[in-house]
Amino acid sequence: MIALAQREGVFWMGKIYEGAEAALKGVLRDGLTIAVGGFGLCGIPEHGLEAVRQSGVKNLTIVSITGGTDDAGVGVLLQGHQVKKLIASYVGENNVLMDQFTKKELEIEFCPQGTLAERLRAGGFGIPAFYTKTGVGTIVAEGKETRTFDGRDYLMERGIFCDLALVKAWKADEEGNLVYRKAARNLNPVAAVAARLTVAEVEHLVPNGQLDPDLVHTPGLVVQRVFKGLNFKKPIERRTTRTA
Amino acid sequence: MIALAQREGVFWMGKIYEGAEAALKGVLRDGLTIAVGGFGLCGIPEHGLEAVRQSGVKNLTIVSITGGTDDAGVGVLLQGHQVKKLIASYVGENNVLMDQFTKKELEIEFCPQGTLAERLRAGGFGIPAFYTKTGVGTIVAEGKETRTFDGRDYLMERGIFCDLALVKAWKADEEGNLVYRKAARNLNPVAAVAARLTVAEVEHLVPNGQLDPDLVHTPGLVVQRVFKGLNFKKPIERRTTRTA
Amino acid sequence: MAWTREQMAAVAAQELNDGFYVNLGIGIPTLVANYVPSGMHIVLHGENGLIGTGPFPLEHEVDADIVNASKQTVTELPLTSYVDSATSFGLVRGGHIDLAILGAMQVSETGDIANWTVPGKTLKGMGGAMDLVAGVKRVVVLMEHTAGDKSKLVKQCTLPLTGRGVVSKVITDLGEFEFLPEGLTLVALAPDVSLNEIRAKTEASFRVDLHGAGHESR
Amino acid sequence: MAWTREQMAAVAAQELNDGFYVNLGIGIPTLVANYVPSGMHIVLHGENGLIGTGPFPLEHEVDADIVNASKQTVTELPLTSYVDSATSFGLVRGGHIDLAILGAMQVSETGDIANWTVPGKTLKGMGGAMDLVAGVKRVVVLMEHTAGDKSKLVKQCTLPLTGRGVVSKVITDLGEFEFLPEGLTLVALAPDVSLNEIRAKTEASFRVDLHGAGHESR
Repeated sequence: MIALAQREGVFWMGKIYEGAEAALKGVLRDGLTIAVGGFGLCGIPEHGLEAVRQSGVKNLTIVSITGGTDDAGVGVLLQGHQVKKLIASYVGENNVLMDQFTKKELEIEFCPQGTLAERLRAGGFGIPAFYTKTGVGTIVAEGKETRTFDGRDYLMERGIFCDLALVKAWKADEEGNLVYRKAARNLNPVAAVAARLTVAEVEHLVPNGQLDPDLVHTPGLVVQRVFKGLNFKKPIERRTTRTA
Repeated sequence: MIALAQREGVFWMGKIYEGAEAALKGVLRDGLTIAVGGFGLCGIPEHGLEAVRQSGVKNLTIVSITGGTDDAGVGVLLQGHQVKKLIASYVGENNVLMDQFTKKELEIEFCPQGTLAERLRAGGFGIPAFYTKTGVGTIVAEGKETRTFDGRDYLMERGIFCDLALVKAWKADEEGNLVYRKAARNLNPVAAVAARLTVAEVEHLVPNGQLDPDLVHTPGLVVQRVFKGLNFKKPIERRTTRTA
Repeated sequence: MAWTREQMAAVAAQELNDGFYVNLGIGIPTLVANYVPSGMHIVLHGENGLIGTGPFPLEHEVDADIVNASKQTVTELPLTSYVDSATSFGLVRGGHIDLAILGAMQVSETGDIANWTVPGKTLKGMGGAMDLVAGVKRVVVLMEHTAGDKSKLVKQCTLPLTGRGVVSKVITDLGEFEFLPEGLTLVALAPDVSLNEIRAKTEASFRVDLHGAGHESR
Repeated sequence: MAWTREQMAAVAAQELNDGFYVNLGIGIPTLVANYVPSGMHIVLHGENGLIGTGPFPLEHEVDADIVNASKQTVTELPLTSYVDSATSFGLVRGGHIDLAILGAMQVSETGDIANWTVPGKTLKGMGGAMDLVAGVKRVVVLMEHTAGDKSKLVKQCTLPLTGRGVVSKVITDLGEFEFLPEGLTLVALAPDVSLNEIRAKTEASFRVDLHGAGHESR
C-alpha cells in the first residue's frame, strides 16, 4: 500500500485532521446545506456541530432526522439562529426550535423518516427521484407528483445532495473507512454519501489494516476528512432502566 | 432471547434446514422468478442452483448479474433448458446460453449492472421506480420514460420483486442474520431483500450471539430459510497470479 | 366493563404469530410485548435500525448507542442486528415487517389513520409513522374508543392523515373491529359492553359479525 | 512513431491526481496501474464491490472470494473495504469516483462512446460499462486510433452507444484529444506523428491546440 503523504499547498495530505475546527477549515460559509447524522441525540456529530456553531455561519439548511434538543444535536445551531431551513421528520423535543418556527424565523420541511433517509441515499447515489407509497393521501403529498404503478398510488420524492455532511462514527482508519457502533449508525451512512464534502468524527482512529474490510460500513471513498473527537458527551435523551 | 422452536404443521420451526433440497421443499414450481446472488462465479448459491436444476422446474425467469458459465452459476439451469428469460448485465462466458439465445429459446433482458442491482434493492424496499442517467441515449432507453431533472436527462427504471431469492453467505446464525465474505458479497444482499422467500446457503452456521451485530450484512428479517452447504466448490473464473 | 389498557394489549397480542417481525408504537402498543405467548418467537423491529430489541437495561448496562425508536435506552439480544436508517425503512416500505401495532387519534371507516399531529397544537412531525402505516404488512391500531365524548372511530378523519386506507384492525377499550372486504366490522365486544353502547359511541358505520371473521381482513 | 500500449498508459497516468479513486477498464487501461507516480495515493475501485484493489495474488494467496470486475483473482490492501453491488454502483452513479479509464470501439466528436457490443458478433452485454460512463466524474478513453483502416474517432458512432456525451478525453496511439467547451481538440501528438497523418486517419472533426488546454475540459 502507498503510504499517506503529508501535504503542503496543492499536495494531498491525507484525510486525518486535528479536531473539528481544522477539519472544517475553509469549508464553512453562510447558506450551506448540511446533512447531519444521528437519531435524536444518538450518534450525532457533536464536535462538528459545535464547530459550526462557533463559526457563526448563518442561513444554513440542515437535513437531519430530528431538530435535536434545546442544547444538543442540531439544537446547538438553532440556539445561534444559524438555521434558515430544517428538513426533518421530527422536532418534538426542542423549545428553541418551536419558538423560531412560531415566529417564522425557521422554515421546516417535514419529511417522513424513511423518505428522508432514502432521499439522502438517492441524492448521494445519482438518483434524482424515486417513488414511494409513504405519505400518499397526506399533506406530504401536496405539491408532489402522484403516479400509479400496478394499480397502487405512489408519490415522487426527490434526492437530496448537500454541500457538507457531518457524520459520527465509532472507528475510522487513515483511509477514512468508517465503522459505526450499534444504533448510533442510523442516518450517518446515508448522510456520508450525500454531500460534496464529508467530515467524519470518530471515537477511535486506527492505522489502515486494523479494520475488518467486511465490517466497514462507509467506504473511505466518500469521506474526505476525519478527526478523532475528544471527550464525546454522547448524551442520552431518555434514560430508561429496569430493575433486576 | 426466545429459543427457536421446532415446528410441525402450522408451528414455526425456525429457519435452519438440512441442505438445499429441504430448504427448497414446497417452493419450486414452473414459472418462478428467481433472484440469484453472485458476480460471475464468485459468491454464487451453488447448492441452491443445483437443487433447482435437479427439481426440473421450467420456464423460470432468472435475475442475476451474469449468465454463469457452461457448467456453473446460472449456467446449470440453462443446461436443462429451465430458463425462459434472463435479466442480466453480462452473458459473455457461456456457449450454452448463446446457443439458446440464438435459437430464440431464451429471452435476455440486458440491464446495466448498477441499474440491475438498484432495481432489486428498489423492488425489495417498496420503490416501484426510480430515475438514473445510466443508459440515457442508448438502446437501454428504448421503451422507457426519459425525464429531465435540473437540466439533465434520466431514464425511469422499475423495481424488481421476485418469488424466490437464492443467496450465498459466509456465515449465518439461527436468526438468519447473514455475513458475506469479501467480494463474494456483490449482488447477494440486494437479492436477499427482493423476494417473497429468501433461501440462504452458508459456509458456516453459528448459534445466535456469535455474530457481531454491527457486522451483519443482511438482517435475518428478510431471510426465511438457511442451510449449511457442504463441500462448496467455489469455482474461480479467471485464476490470475503474479510471481514474487 | 371496558377493557383496561393491559387487556387491550392482551387482545392485540392475539395478532402475533410465531416468527413475526413486529413494530410496536409508543403508548399502549408498548405493553403488547408483555403478552407475547411463552415459547413464541417474536422479533421487535426498531425503525431507528435496531432489529431485535431487548428489554430496558439494568442501570449498569445503559449504553448511549443502544436506543429504540422512542430514544429510550434498551438492550440487545443474541439475535440482534443493526442497519442504517435507509435500510431499516426500506424493510418497512418493502413490506418485510409482518405487523405494526400503533396508537391513533382517529381511524376512519375506510381505514384512514391520523396519529401524528393536531393542528394548532405543538408541531412535532410524523417521524416514521407515515412509513410504517404505508409499508408494514398489517397495521393494527390500539386506542381508546373515545376522546372526551367524541368517537375516535370516525366517518372521515378531521385530523391530518398519516395514511389512507392502511389500517387492518382497530382494538379499543370497547371492542375489536376488522376492516373486511365488506367494510368495517365489529368482531368482538369487551365484557359487558353492549352493542347499543358501542353504537352510541361510534361515529363510523360498521357491520357486526361477532362470530368467526378475522381471516380475510386485509 | 506512434505510442505503444505502454506509452499510451503512461500518458493516461498523467490524468491521475493524489487521492483519486479510479476505475480501470480491461485491456490497455489495466496497464495504467503500472504508471502511478511513486508516492501518489491512488485507490482502485472495482465495481463488483472491492474498493482498494491490490495486485494479482501469489499462487498461495489465491482466494475465490477476492476477484476484480474482470473476475480475475486479486488481493486486498490494508485500506480495502467491500460493499455490495448496489452500493458500489451507487458510488459510481453518484459521481464519487474521480476517474474512469476505459477502452472503446468508437468515440464520436460529441463525446459519445461505443464500447459494449458489435451487432452480429457474439452478444455479451454491457456489464457495468454504461453505469461507469454515465456516473464517473471524468471518463478517459484509451484506444487504438484506427481499426484496420477505419478511424475509431468518428463523426457519429455507428455501433450501439454505451453513453452519450460522456467522454472527457481520448488517448490513442497517435495523439491525445480533449473535449473542450469549444469542441473536440487535439492537444498532443505522439512523437513523429504529423498533423497531416492524424487528420487523414480521423473521421471526427477536431480543433488543434497543442499548447495549454486541458484545464477546462468537462
